[in-house]
Amino acid sequence: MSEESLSVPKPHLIEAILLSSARPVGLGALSSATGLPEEDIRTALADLTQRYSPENSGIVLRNVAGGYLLSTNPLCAPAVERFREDVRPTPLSGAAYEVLSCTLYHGPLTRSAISQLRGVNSDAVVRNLIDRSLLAEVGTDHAHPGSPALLDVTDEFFVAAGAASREDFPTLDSLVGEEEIARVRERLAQASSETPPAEHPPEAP
Amino acid sequence: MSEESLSVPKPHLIEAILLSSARPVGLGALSSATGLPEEDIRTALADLTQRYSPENSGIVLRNVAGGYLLSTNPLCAPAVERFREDVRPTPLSGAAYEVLSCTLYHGPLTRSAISQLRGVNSDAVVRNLIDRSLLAEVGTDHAHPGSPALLDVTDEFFVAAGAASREDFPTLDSLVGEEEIARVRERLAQASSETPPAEHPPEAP
Amino acid sequence: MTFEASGRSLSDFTVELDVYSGPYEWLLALILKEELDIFEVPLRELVDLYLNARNPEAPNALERDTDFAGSAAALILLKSRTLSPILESEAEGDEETISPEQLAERLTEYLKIRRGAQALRERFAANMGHHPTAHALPPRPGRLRLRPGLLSEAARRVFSRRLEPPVEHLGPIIVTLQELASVIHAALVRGPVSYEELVRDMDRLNTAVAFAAALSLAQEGSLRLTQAEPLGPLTLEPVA
Repeated sequence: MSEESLSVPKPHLIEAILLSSARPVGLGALSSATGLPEEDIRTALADLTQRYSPENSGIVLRNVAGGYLLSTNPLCAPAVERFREDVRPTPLSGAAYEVLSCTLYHGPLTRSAISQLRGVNSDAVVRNLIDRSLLAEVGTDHAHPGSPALLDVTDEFFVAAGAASREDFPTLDSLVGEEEIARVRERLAQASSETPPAEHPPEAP
Repeated sequence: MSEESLSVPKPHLIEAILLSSARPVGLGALSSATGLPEEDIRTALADLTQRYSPENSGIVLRNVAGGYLLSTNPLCAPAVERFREDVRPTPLSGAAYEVLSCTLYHGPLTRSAISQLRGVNSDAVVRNLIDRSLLAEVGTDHAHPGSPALLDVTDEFFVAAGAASREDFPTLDSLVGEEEIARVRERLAQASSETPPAEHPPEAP
Repeated sequence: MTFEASGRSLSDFTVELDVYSGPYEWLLALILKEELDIFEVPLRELVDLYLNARNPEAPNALERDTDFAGSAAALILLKSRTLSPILESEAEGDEETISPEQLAERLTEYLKIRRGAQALRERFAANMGHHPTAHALPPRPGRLRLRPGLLSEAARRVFSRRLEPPVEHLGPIIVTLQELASVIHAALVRGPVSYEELVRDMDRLNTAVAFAAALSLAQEGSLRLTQAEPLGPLTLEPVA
């Protein structure tokens, strides 16, 4: 049993995991993440179902698709919808723009090719962009060990950029010199000939 | 007043909205989405702060970056991170914290002002902090030749620091005691009396 | 000149020298700001102090060694540059004169910034375990606007970035400092190294500065240069 599960009340651990998951979480996954036997998880979930019932809370715990999921109480839907209407989308970070531009000009690409192009591990940024529907997995790179997924920009991306297609963006050679383009090609060739590079310098200032 | 706010307890509406936002939500936004006066929102938030306190729940309500945000309780972090198979972002370097400290206490300011305060060129560190969305360009310093960009800390910074606003940090003057300042002066006086005047550029022998 | 390449693993290393006593990092700051004369800093003594304080068992021993070697290399280079003013001809005219009062002022300011940084580090660590809700609603489709200008800017940035550490802004000498750090580190840790071997993959500038640094180190007594015959191979040996 892990250390923290000794001191933290069991339902707390489960609440926290459920908050951090947008998808239903099964008993097995809850048990392995918390280090608690499924029996304990069941008991804790019974507590939580009470706490997060439609009568008691604006957040409800539902048992769906073989797992447990927190979601908003349907009674609160109008307020949530109004909130969604008002809210301004979070602007993208500089790193996110870089990943998008890599994919726009050289996509479809694997995650490791993106990291290779940027020179830093970009997996977290990629995940965020997938969550925001600006990138999507469009296939697999069978030439590579492990057949990693290939990513490309989405229709949502073109809409957000106010563009109809790739042709609407400035060409690569209008942005950087020949020498740079050659270097980038080389890097990409390297990325596809090598096994996925794990040795990227971490992205730390 | 909107329909649902008649039947649904006020804290429930706020809970539901907070569940659906990964960014802190301000009083104004909560008020406009729920149709409730800010006074009521404040009361409801006080209830919720109790309900979602680190002692009572695996989900905590934080007042950060000028708004309210639901997050996992740090005590549950090991279980959450095991579940998400997350790699924690690379920790920031000492240099990065210094740049953030300069910007927090003296910002908005230009890159060269940061470098001047620290005594070393800080451009690379600044770029990384912008990539990590902890710093952002917020304007230009027209008083200076070339109108350099002005940098300031971002909402993400306040969230990462768990601070509601600048007022949440100790003042600069409280960080170093009078005796310490006196000691610096003493050391310098010593150094300048024991060494040939350091004001002159070093001369080659 | 910069010590940016060094981490902050040496934050608890303090030194007691005639000209200065206090945190090593402050000493570096003082020298950088040319507020302490590099000639007044006995580099050899500094190396001895470090070696005495060194704890090879510490979990970050390697990082500390590398940081120290990096900053010591920088100091040596600085000293050698100061010795040969031909390399640096701009040291005249706009040199700022600073009164001890102003100096104290600036250092106090810097100390505050550092304390602020330490406090920030603690706050960030304490808040690290907060993960936000994953149930955020995506904004309505079409609400997000990407700025095409920023996309082009990002493309320019990525595709013209060299994969080496980004040091363009530091000037060519800095590359050398990082190389020097490892050069000196290797010399200190692994025993004798031939100069030819050290500089095999370096360009002319790096080779030249590495040579200057080796000479300077030898002059300091931190290493020995041996050459069996005139124009023969040159070997760098650590001093026992």
